[in-house]
Amino acid sequence: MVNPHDYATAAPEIFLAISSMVLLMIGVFRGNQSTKMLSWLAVAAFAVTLLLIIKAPAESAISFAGMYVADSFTAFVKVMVLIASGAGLIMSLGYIREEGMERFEYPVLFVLATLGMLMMVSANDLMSLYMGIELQSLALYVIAAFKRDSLRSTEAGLKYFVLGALSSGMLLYGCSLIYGFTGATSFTAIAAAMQGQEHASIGLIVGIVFLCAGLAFKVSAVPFHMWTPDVYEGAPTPVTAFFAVAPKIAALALFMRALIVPFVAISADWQQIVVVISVASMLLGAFAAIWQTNIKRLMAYSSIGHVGFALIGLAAGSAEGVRGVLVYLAIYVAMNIGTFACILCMRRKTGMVEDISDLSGLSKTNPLMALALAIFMFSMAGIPPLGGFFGKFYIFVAAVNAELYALAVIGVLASVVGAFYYLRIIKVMYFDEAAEPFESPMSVEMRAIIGVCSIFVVFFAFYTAPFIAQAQVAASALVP
Amino acid sequence: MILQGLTFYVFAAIAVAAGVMVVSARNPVHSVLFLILTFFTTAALFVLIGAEFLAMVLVVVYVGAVAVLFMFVVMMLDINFVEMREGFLQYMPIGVLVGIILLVELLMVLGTASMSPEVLATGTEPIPDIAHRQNTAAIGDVIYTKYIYLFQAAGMILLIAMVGAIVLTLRQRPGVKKQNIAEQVSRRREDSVELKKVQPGQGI
Amino acid sequence: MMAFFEIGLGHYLALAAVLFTIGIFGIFLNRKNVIIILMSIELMLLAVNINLIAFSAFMNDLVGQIFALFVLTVAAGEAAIGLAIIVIYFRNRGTIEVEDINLMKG
Amino acid sequence: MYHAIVFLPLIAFLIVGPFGRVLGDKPSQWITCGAVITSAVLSIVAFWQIALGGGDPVKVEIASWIVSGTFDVSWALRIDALTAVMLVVVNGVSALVHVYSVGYMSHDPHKPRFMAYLSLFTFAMLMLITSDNFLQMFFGWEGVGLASYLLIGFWYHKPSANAAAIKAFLVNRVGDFGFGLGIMAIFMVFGSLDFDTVFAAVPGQVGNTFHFLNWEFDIITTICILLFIGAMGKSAQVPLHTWLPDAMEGPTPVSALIHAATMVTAGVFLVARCSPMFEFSPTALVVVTIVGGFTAFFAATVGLVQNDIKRVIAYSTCSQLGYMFFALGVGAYPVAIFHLFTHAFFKALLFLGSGSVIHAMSDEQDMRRMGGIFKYVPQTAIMMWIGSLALAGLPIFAGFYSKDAILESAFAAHTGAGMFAFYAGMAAAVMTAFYSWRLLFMTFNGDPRASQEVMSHVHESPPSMLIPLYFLAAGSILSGMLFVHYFVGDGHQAFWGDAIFMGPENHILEAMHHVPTWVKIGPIAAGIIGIFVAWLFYIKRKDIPVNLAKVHHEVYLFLLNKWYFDELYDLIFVRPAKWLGRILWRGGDGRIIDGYGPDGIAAMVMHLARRASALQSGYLYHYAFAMLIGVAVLVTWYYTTGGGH
Amino acid sequence: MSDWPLLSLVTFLPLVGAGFIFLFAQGANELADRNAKNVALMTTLLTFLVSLVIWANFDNGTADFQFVERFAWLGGDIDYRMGVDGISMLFVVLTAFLMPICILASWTSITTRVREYMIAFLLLECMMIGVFCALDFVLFYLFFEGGLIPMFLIIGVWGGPRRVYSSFKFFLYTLLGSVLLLLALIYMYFEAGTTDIPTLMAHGFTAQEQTWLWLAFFASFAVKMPMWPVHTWLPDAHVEAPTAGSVILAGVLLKMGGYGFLRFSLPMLPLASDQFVPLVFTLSVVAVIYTSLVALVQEDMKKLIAYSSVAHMGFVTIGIFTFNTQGIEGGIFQMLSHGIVSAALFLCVGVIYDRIHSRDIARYGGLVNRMPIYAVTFMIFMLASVGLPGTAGFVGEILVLVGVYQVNTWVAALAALGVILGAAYMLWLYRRTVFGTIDKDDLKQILDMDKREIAFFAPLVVLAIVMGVYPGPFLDVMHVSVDHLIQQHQMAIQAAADGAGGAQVSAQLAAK
Repeated sequence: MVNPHDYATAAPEIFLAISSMVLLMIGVFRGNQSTKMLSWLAVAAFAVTLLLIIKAPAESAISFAGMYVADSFTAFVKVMVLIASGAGLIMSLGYIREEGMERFEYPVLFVLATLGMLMMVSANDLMSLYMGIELQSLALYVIAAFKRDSLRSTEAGLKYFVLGALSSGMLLYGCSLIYGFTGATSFTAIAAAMQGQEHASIGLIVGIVFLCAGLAFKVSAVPFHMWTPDVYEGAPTPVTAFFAVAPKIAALALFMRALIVPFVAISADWQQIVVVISVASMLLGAFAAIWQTNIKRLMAYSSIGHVGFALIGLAAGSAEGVRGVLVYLAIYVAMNIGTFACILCMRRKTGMVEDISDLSGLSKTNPLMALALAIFMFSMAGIPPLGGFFGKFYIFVAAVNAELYALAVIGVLASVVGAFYYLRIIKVMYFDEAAEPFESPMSVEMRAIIGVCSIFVVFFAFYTAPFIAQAQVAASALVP
Repeated sequence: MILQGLTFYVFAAIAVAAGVMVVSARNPVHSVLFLILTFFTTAALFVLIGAEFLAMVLVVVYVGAVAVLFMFVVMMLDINFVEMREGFLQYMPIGVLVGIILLVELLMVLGTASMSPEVLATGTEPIPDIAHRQNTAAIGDVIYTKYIYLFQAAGMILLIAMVGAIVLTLRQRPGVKKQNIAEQVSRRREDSVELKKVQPGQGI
Repeated sequence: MMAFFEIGLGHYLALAAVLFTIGIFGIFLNRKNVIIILMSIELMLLAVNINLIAFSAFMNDLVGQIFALFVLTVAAGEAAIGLAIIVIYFRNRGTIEVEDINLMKG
Repeated sequence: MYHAIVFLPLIAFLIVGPFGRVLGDKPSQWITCGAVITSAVLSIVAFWQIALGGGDPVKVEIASWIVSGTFDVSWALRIDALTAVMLVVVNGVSALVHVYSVGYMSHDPHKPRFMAYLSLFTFAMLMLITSDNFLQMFFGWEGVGLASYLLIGFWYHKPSANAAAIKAFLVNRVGDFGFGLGIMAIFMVFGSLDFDTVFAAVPGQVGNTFHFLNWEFDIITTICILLFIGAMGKSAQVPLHTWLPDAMEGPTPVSALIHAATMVTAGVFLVARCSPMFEFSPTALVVVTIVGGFTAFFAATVGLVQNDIKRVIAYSTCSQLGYMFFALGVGAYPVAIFHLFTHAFFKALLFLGSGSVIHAMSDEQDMRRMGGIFKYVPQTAIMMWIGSLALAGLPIFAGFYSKDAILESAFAAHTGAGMFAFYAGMAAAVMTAFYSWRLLFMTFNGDPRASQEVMSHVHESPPSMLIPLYFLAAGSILSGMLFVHYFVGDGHQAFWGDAIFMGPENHILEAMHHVPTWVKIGPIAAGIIGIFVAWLFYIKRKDIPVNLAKVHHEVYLFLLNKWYFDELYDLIFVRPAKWLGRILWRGGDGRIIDGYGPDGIAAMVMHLARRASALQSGYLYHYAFAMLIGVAVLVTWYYTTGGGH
Repeated sequence: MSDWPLLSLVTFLPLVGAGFIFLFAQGANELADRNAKNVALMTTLLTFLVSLVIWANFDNGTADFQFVERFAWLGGDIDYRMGVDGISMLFVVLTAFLMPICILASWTSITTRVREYMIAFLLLECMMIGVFCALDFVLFYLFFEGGLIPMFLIIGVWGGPRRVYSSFKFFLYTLLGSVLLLLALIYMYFEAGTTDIPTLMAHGFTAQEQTWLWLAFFASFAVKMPMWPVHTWLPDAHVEAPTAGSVILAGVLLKMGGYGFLRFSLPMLPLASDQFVPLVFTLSVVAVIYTSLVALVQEDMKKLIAYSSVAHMGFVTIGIFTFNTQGIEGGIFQMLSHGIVSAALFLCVGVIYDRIHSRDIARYGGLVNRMPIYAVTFMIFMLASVGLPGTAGFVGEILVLVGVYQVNTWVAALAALGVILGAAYMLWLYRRTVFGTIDKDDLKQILDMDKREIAFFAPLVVLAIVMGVYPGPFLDVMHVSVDHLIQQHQMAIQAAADGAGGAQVSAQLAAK
């Protein structure tokens, strides 16, 4: 019943799954000393997977009886996910060694989580959606609590787990209702069932609400965001960095597909949900971050805000909206990886520090790092000509074209409030007196990551066009 | 017909009551036991509706494994049974209110849940006649073929569960000697044998 | 009277809704013990399974049952991970009272 | 030649201004004096050619200035009879003052700067009088204002001088405000600022109205009054006169040049220049008459009681300017210019003479500390007598011709305003004579009231100061009788040419010869009465003024404090402006705009931010509850709205 | 010559300099600092030369955009387009002219982080010139907003004691305005399908659209101008910014608002511009009088000049919204002259600030005794600021007043009142600082301007006077473009009045 060609379409996932098991075996036999090697092997596996994705044929393919889809949209997103995961893993190297959590399961779990994300991205069925999410989430729960002797880390894992399980329950409940009211689980089949319907029945809408609640949790959109600050703060920093990017991309991609593909006919109905959580996320992300002193926590709120912006694109529901989200996410990835790489360099002799005030006078003690961080902050605030601006620009283009003016206005106002706390970090680095310098020199891979990310962000204006074109292709795969 | 209905009501009532007890029992051990009861009654309902295989899985997997695991952890962690603290009732009314609103709304959904013919027609995987093909067999027919993708994914999930549970809880105690195969295999002569020139008359 | 005993889809869905709500109540009204929360989640998943199976039966569609089967599988794995996390948390904190899981806030 | 007249002073300024300190005192003085004297000589030539010789008006285009759409203004020189007269006055007096300054400022460390300023002033004044359009006139207008500001504040270490300089500039700005609005109105109505174009178009606009500040106004009247406001500022007419007495803080040559002979007469010149416009607006002329008449009277009253020698002369100037204005107001433009002409000589003489006195008295200006120095400075005293006689308008002196003519023309106008001006002028004539001789008597006669030390230093001025006095004295005596024929007599048609326009109905120059005899001798009588009273008060019965001041203390104080104009302005303009500024700054900007704007919003954002982070309680059940609420709200939303449809 | 991408060159040349400093002037020693300064000076001078070349090759006879460059950029008809016309060209020159002066003015007063300072300034120059060259709305926005970053750092890093508050206020205030502009921009893109500025000018939005778009534009440009009541960031920013920062802020950044009105509001939204004239006039008049009164009581020199800037910018907005030649040309000229004059005034403050480290007016007095050259220089700019005829300040003011007089005499009269007040506070300032006797001990040792200071003041003095006496070369550049702008504006209004949907528009116009 399953045709061999199906396996070919899923080659990246299959490769990654096998890699994960191979890595696990190596780890089991070589012990914890092999963690570093395993990490690099995992990165290599990501790279190969990435190649497989790029080399795959461009046309859409739905396989495994409608469970799995591969098209240019999934390819675009998966590339981002893999880069984010790879960067996250590389950034972890130094940290896990220093913090005594160098265990070989760490890279393996990274790979498994990434596998889950790829599944999420490629999900074309409520069941594969659920399985993908769980595959990812279970791995993430463990990674969040990976520093098992740290109270904060375990508390983060616990909170993440409990709320994640609750959200899974909600999501499933929604899935069951959708299944019951449309008679199908495959997005394609649901879309066919919805064909010609102007409005959904109330039961289906309740199902969609629950589904959205579950997905909103994964992207940490308000009011399903509550776990985010605590988990970001508590989890080991490289894990937080990883959390802030890869799962978010995957979940947002899934969010888009799960709403747009099956329910395109009733987009007016679900649009309201997205608008509400988008507005709430933007506002909360902007406001709640202001008083934060812990930079990881601040980044949590920042990511909530960013998700709010990205959701504007989803609310638009158009190809432009999806394109906007993709562009936004790509820049978001670069900014966040860069920022977290900087945060990971905030190390003194006494250990890691994560207070914003620890950055005082960084521009004197470490001008290049300060410069990079300033670039990321300005970019996050959406100041041109940095990349962050283009993300926001394309999002707002979509919003205006979809005539979501109020949403756009709230969005820009929230971005101004948000600019405040980004500026505050710059202020601390540039205007304040120098504090004790961080340990130097930074490791080569950190410098490389920071350098690449800042170059990407700074010079985004120069290669925007091909990038946009690619995102356009990807978006049109989702919204014909 | 009546028997069927009666059975449903009885089991459903027990399931709900047991569910309430799960969340309200003071002793976590009791909670686990009530959870098991809920599973059992639900399994019965599954049988009633014709999903025999799932009923069995529920009993075997949930009662047999998950609930026991719960019990095990509850016992192991040796939690003292605390009384409800101050402030518990503070948010109670609004919490209950919101919950009840949600419940009412969910129940209202049921009113619309009459199956329209179109929806019935869209079923992708019709259940074969029970006389013709057993429920278990019917599931078996598709799960390794059509749903192989999900099946494999489920395998990965269980793998993660396993790896995760181990990596979190397994501790190497310093005092305990363990066999390290990798170390044994990689043992080389230089590591263990040291040649020393012994000067005559001095000893080592 | 006969209608009362006529068990339809709605009955199952109602049961599922009640169980689901009980599960939710269990999560946010619980102040005692994280394990209870885990059990509440199990209740919710059970409700979902009831939904799926009821739909499956009344639509005469096997997909629902298969979905439920996977839900069961995943739920088991989830429980394992959850309990593992609770165990290590307990090791660090010496308690799993919900009120005490409050190191990070603001 | 005309370029040279106007630009020689500028060149002198540009050389001496920046490089004066490098050049040294003497070269600076030589350069500036040389330039201005050359210019003066050339002016006389021009006067000879154009005014006396009846030559055609000359126009010299220099360059375009501001071009914007139809707004096209050039730098251009226009020399007609009126300009020629002014050229003689300005360059003549200026040259004399330049020379005088060499002596007067001999002890000052900043001689080059002073000379440069004088040259700058001369240039600006020349730009004003030779302008061919309103904007260039405005340039000169403000330029002389600037030079006046610089020169009043020349002794920058004196706070009072600085204050006076600012005051002069600001009060003039108020006038310029009107002038500026007038210029704009002219442009709007006529589409041009060139004199010829505008004046040619004036008859076409008579009786038309336009929208100004939401009311309909007669165009010509409005423009004229606006221009006149400018003239009031520059020529120190009530109520914009307050700066002139204070301007005496500057060095005395400045007072002579700027605040007596030339700059302050710019207003008169402006009105005369715009006679083609004023002639069509009887209303505006009435305003001019009344303001002029009132100022003549008012300034004379204040002059009665002032003790500062220069202030007395300053008020006298103010008063004389009033005369000129009401002459203009009754349509006797040539008469006004004639008085301007003669006044320039005798007033400059008086100022320079008083400067000589001050110089002699070691920079003492208070007449109460002078007295009895006639024998020490006889030449100066004689010059002062000549000037005063001319001022009082006694026969054969220049003032006699012009002042008489003014009063006669005012009477001859036979209008209400004219009669008012006439009587005010007569009263002022009495007072003028009185305070002039009061000044002379207090300064030169009686017992010395200065300290021994000062008295021991009293000495006659050097030749560089005296020679200009002689020239001016000659002018004070001769300018009247020599030129009366040309200015206001039968020769006036040929003399003025088209420079001054008098409507076909305007026969004032004719009519003034036919006034009753008492009107003709009135001014002389007034002068004699005034002199007599002064003699009585300050030579014969010195107790009378003291008693008068005691008995009519309020009146005395009222006059001494210049009718309380300064206090009034302080009360209604200066203080409220500062008060308002403070309110707007602290209250408006600080409390309201910032308080409710950026700072207020920031505080609100901060407050909300606290609330928002407080939501994050750290408790799992709160988090779960939030999720539940989210779902419940969304579901309820769909139930209540039916999904928005 | 004109085939060269001169505009890109002039825009990005500073960036090259900045990159050069960033890469090569490494190390924290004095040598690196000096090199950075030299490179910055060279770069800015070179940029200025290029801008002069542009001016030399500029054709005064056409209203078309000149030196146009176009490359594909973002796709979707958002391209990299550069071009200048008579309205924008002089601003490019102005910016390039002020920059070397700023660098020189910072030569000794900036002692910390010199390299970063120079880089920030060069970045800022790039952004500012870009604003005036951009012919694509998105590109414009990029430069418009991008300038915030270096300016924020300049105020924040090298500023005074309250620099944090000021820099944040500056940044967030202007950002708040600008984001609404961004939305308007996007809407226009959505409607017109392009962000090409000339195309947008010809697009013709409906009356209702124009109203909203105009308000969004206004939010941005009014803050940038700044107009009352959104001006309060300016005094704070000026007071705290280092001297050169103030110079640029007053000299160029404020002009962006006015330029925005001219480039966008007027031609693209003629109906709304017409409709909102009362609003603009009211705010401008209030600005002129209000801020003049406030300036009267300031104790801080920079604050006083900052408030005077607000008043002067009030003239600019008045002029722009007269829609006649004199008004608009006056507005532009006023911006140029203000760019010279107020920049020079801030430099004047900087000169004594460098010596005494105080901006308190009461702290000074009698400077003329020790600093005659300074006193003269200061006087010239003070007078130019007052709008004395024959100085740069006069031409703009009189043209604006002449222009507005034809439209609304009340506005003209009230604005002219501001001129009186302007004289009051400037003379008062001058008197308190320069005149009088020296009674503070440290002032007795104060030194007059040195050669470097004279060097950068000299061109400013010359310009301030030349622009007043012979403004022809500057005005000639504008004529054709301004006429074109006015024609377009009138045609648009006419078309709206004639058009089928224009019934209510014409009724509105008739009612006025």
